[in-house]
Amino acid sequence: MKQKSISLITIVVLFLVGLFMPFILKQYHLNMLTEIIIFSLYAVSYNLLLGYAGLLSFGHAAFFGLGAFVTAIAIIHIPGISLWNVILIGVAATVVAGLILGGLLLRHKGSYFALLTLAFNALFYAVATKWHSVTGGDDGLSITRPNLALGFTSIPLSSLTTFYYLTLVIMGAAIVYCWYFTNTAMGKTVVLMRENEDRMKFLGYNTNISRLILFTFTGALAGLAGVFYTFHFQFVSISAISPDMTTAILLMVFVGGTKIFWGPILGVFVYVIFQNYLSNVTDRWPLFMGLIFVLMVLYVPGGLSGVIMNIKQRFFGKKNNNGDKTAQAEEVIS
Amino acid sequence: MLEVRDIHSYYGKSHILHGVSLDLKEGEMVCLIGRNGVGKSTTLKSIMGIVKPQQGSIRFHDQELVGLAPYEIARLGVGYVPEDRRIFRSLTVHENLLMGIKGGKKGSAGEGGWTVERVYELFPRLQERCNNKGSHLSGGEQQMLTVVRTLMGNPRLILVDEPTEGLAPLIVKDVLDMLATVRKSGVTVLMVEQNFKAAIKIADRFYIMSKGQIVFSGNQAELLAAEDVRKNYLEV
Amino acid sequence: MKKKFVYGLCFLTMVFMLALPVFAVAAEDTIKIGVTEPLSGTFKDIGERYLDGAEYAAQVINESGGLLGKKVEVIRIDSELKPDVATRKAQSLILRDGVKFFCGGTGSSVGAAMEQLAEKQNVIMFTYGMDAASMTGVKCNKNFFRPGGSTDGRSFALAQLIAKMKYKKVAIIAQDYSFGQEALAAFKKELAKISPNTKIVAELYHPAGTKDYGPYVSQIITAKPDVIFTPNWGNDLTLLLKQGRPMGMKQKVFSYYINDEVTIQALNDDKMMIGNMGAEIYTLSIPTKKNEAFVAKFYKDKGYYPTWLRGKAYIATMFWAEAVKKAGTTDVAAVIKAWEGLSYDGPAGVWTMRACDHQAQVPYWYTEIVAKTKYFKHAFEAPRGMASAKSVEVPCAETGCKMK
Amino acid sequence: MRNYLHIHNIHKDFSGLQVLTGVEFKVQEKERHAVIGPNGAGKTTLFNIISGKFKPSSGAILFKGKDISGKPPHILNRYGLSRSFQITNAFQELSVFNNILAGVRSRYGLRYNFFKKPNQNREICEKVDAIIKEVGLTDVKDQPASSLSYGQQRALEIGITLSTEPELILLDEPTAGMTREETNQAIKMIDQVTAGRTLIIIEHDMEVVFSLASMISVLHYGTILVSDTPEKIRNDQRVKDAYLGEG
Amino acid sequence: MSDIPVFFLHGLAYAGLLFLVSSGLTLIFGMMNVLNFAHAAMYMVGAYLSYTIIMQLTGQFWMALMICPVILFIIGALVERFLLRRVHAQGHLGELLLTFGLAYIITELVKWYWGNYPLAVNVTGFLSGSITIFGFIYPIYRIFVFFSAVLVGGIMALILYKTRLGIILRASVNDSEMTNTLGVNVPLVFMGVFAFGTALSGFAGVIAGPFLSTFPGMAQEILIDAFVVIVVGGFGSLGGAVVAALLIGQLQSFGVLLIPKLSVALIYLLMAAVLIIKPSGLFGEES
Repeated sequence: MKQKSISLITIVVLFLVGLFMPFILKQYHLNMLTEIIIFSLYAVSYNLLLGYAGLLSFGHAAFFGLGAFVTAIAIIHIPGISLWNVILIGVAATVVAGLILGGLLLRHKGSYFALLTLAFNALFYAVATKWHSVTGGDDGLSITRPNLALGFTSIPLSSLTTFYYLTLVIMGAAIVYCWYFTNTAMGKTVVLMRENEDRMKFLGYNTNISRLILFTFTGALAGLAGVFYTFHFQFVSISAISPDMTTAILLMVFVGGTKIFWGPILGVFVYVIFQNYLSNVTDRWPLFMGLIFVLMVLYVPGGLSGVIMNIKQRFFGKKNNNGDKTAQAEEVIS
Repeated sequence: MLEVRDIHSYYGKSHILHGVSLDLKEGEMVCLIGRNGVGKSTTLKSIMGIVKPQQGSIRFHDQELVGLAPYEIARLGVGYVPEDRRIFRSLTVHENLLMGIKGGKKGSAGEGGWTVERVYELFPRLQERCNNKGSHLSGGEQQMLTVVRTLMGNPRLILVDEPTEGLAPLIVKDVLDMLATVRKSGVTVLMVEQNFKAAIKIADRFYIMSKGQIVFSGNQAELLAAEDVRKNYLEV
Repeated sequence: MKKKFVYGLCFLTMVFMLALPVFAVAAEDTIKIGVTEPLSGTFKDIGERYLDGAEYAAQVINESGGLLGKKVEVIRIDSELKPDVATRKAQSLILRDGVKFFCGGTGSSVGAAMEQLAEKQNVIMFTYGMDAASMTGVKCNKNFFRPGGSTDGRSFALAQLIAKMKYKKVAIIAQDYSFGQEALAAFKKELAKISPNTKIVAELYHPAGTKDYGPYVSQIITAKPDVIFTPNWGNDLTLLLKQGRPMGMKQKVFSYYINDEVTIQALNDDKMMIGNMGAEIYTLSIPTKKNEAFVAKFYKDKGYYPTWLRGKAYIATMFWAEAVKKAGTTDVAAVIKAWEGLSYDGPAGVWTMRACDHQAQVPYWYTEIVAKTKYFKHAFEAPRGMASAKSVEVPCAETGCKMK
Repeated sequence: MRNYLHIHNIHKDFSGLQVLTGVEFKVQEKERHAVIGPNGAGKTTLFNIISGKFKPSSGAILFKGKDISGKPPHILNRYGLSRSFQITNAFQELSVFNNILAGVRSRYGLRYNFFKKPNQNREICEKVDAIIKEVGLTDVKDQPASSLSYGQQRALEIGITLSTEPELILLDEPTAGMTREETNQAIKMIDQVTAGRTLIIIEHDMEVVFSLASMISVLHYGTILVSDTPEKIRNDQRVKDAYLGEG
Repeated sequence: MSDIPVFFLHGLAYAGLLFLVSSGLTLIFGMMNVLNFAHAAMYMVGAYLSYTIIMQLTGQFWMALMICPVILFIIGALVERFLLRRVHAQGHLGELLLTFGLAYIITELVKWYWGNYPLAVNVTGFLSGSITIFGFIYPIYRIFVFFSAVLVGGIMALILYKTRLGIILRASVNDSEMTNTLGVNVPLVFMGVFAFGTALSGFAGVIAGPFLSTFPGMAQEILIDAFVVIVVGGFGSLGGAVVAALLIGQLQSFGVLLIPKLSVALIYLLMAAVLIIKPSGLFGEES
């Protein structure tokens, strides 16, 4: 109970801090923060798949990009469409794609699953590139954000600040829900399946359906992030659906750490900021990216959040005779 | 030739062997018996280096085995026949046999060692099926193949884990006959067996295990005499 | 307790990260121009050559006392050839440093995104290398300028050349994306108009980055054309020639960027190149006094030649500087106004910025690849005349541009 | 009397290798039925078929008159079957509480819910605690399964099996590898926790078998040698031969 | 359509190249269950090395064909021994991420050392010529690409099915622990497999140089195609890779001729179709 109220307070405080950001930050930083919030949802959704369910997908950008493209296409082809309907259509499209792809690919596991998701991501990318009349192909599509209809009034979203608030509320709510989700029956089921799928079957769980539901759910969340990505840039290009976008999220989640819920969010912060600065400093940033990757796999497989947890444990931790591993696993589970 | 002294082995966190010690002399056939889950297979795996004992020593011809990799132990002349007939399923019978030959030495055949020809001579059934895939063999044939595959490396000691498990009575006899043949050729045998009646006929000495420890050691007569031991650890 | 700490740390990190750039040293008063090019990845070499031209222009301006008394400062932006990356970085520069001018030459997708951004943020974006006609056509806006060529102009110039040389059968092949399609469409349109007897015997589209041109080359050979027209560039041009020539594709190739020294070097076989022709807005061999002076000075300063990419970026940046000079201020609206209708007489002839679509009206210089030139050891271009700006002009009404 | 569970002529072969060759026996409701037999006789394979892990090559399993052979495990579990494993098959990184919770909430239909938190349902939590108490793990309920002693792990295994409140329980060598003392405790515990339910048990330890079972079937080389009461089995010569070998 | 045989030849040549690139990848995937993202980067190293050897040092194409695989063999062995083996305990995720990071590093190092320009690797003599088949001029090098693939495939099949080494390899895949107890140094075998797979990528790189071009994007371009070959052919199946490469080669060639509008998506459509009909790929074993 105590834990619960602390979490609640933290969320409220973070939200209030978020509300004040436009008064504190310059436009430039607010812009970056908006992007970070959007990518945070994308990363959190990916981590539900990777960290919680143990499914290594190389095709998450297919959902992100689908959400992004459907948004742009809907706004362009359905005049006067409301913001809510755009979001609805974007998410619905990813749900359908998730069910189809999941049905097709989830029959495989491990590195074969990874390979297949990559190949299908490439397929989506090829379609987006080729289907010029709908997706704009290489040129991409550009849009203007629809107004935010609230029944009694309609707020234009053209200014960064109003859009920031919308992002904060919707992406924030989605992220908070994801956090809540990890404690729900389904959230726990997913972790238990990763631990011991065989036993779950004998306890009355249909593990195939569970995995499909989770795959679709995380796809839909990525799609939602994609919708906001398009809103944010007011532009969508094939890079949103390219395997590079999966690479990016993989890097963010991995750098942040997959073992802890907020790990990927930390990863997004570090990545977005790091990339912005690193690419100003050196043209050889892919080399550094690769080095970070390899060194982390070798020496810090728990990611930055893992390091922080370890330091915390060492200096502030209660005596814990079960060792780090258990503590971290329980963090994911509890 | 083999001295096992007070080994302790673990599977993950569970402590399986609580100080097992046993000895084998050159040319002996020794049988390790006991109920399920008492650590018989683990003992063999510890000798072979598949499970690393965390304590104790295993000496083979005065060479310490603890800490060596299985292939190094194999090269010293120890053969291992696992319990669940782990033949290479996608290899043919002939290829399975070739796998047994160590380091490409086509055979120390000159000194009466095992060669493919000799195996086929002794076990014509394998020759008949030499081009079949391993997975197409019957249980008995698979078991035979597992044993002779190990023999192809001309080991001085073989560790055999439940060779008759799950085999029909007739085939059990074949397999035991074969082990007797092997033993006659001068190879020392350490065998794990549940089939008490079968074991008592062919082995020289017996160790009975219970809960990760040796609880009895003796020859045929001693074992038959020790009614209470049998009652406690083996029978209905 | 645990969670509280964790969130607290998360928050602190966030604040710290966001605060970091605040401490960045504010630069002195300069006119900043952001050059958006791929400076990493596969197209790094193209981006770097464009950047080199733009930086040289800034150097020349600064040597002669700067622009409006201020120094021009080039800010390099690695677009990674991704529109979202380019716009994100550009947006940062706009919001943080107040940068008002951007340019770039690589990637029509990056261009389209930058064009949008320019309008939304009210800054100026100009391009010297993104040639898709639609950028100053249906997609045009007042904040976007093209002091450079377009697919329309190039295709018109080459169609006129082919008509003039009286070829009767042409095979055309292009990359299957908007740039390639626009290029072929314009070529066919012009050819049908000026030389109705010339037949298109093969029309092929291939994915950008095709590895095996065999199947395409075979279709070209079967069609038995007199010449081949292609807007392909980079590796797509190299491979077409490299794989096509040994298969008996002997025809002259008319291409947009035939004078790319890197393509010629990548082939490393002059025979495959000699005789091919192209049309460019700037080439090293333009036989004018102004160009000769420019080339000589550049060579003296840098130790190498200002080949096409460098030259185009240089001239376009100089043109922009003229507009700023004319406006007398860096105010965006004033510069837009000043640039409209402005002419610049540079190394590549007179360029005039048309007000209706912000497309510069420029002459196209024909070149042919010959075995020996004074510039390189390998085969390189020789001048073969010029198509005047007037002759390739697309009337304002036909561009599809509706400038607000 | 209607047969509660009827294993009818089950055959199973693995790529040509015959493991079960016509297994036939019946279990009545509330019966405690032990399946014994020498190693390799096919006991675990039989278990895997009854619990849905494998499909039989032929034959039928009638549970309350309905053929359930070849149904996936999660469906069988919902019919009221639950099995334990020979090697402890728990969620090693999770606490004892969460291990048991997994089954209990499945019983309560809280499997895929996106909104409800299972550990905030009082009824479920009480049920979990009750099961933990039954198997005697209350003291260690917050410890991860991997840190338990061997005996405790086996108890947890039974606890997980019970957690879906099955009416038919299949126990695969519940006391394998336990010390004598642990075994005696386990017998007592199993006796208590399965009271009023139907039980099928595979066991080597004859003490366990005779103290728990009301019926015994002897599986030998893939068929049932004999199926009878413990007294009769104890004196059956065929059974003695099967156990001591006949080579 | 008198030119159909020529299109068939094009299909063969491209299939040859695809097989050369994917054979090493399949080998490593099939034997070690490691999806090697760095494979294409190694292929790039092979191509750039061959530039140095052919254009700068010796002028001998054959020399590059012999030396490059050896150098890559050594690189592969080092990578396996000092990097891959250390993350093996982390499971697939660790291995995938490691090779993924390596791909970044290697690609960037290559660009750093050799520059960001496309480089020309030319063959001279016999291989640079053309012959006339079916009334068409056809470059000998394309035929050479196909026959190198046949040769590599043949040698691999010979090793796998006719030598003791092959028996050991197949046995290690079946049951590495058992193989170990029979006296085979299994870790060394896996190191060898990885090194050999890497050497194959280097060989492919040398062959690809004069056919395609040696340029900074070459790794990226080929990787997905090679992955599709594996997916279509089936999990780690060498025979599957042969068939898949031939299928995709012909599909590309005739696809361009018959349905040009779809040519870019054809191989993905093939992949999707195969996955729907047979999820484990054409020659993959059911999992």
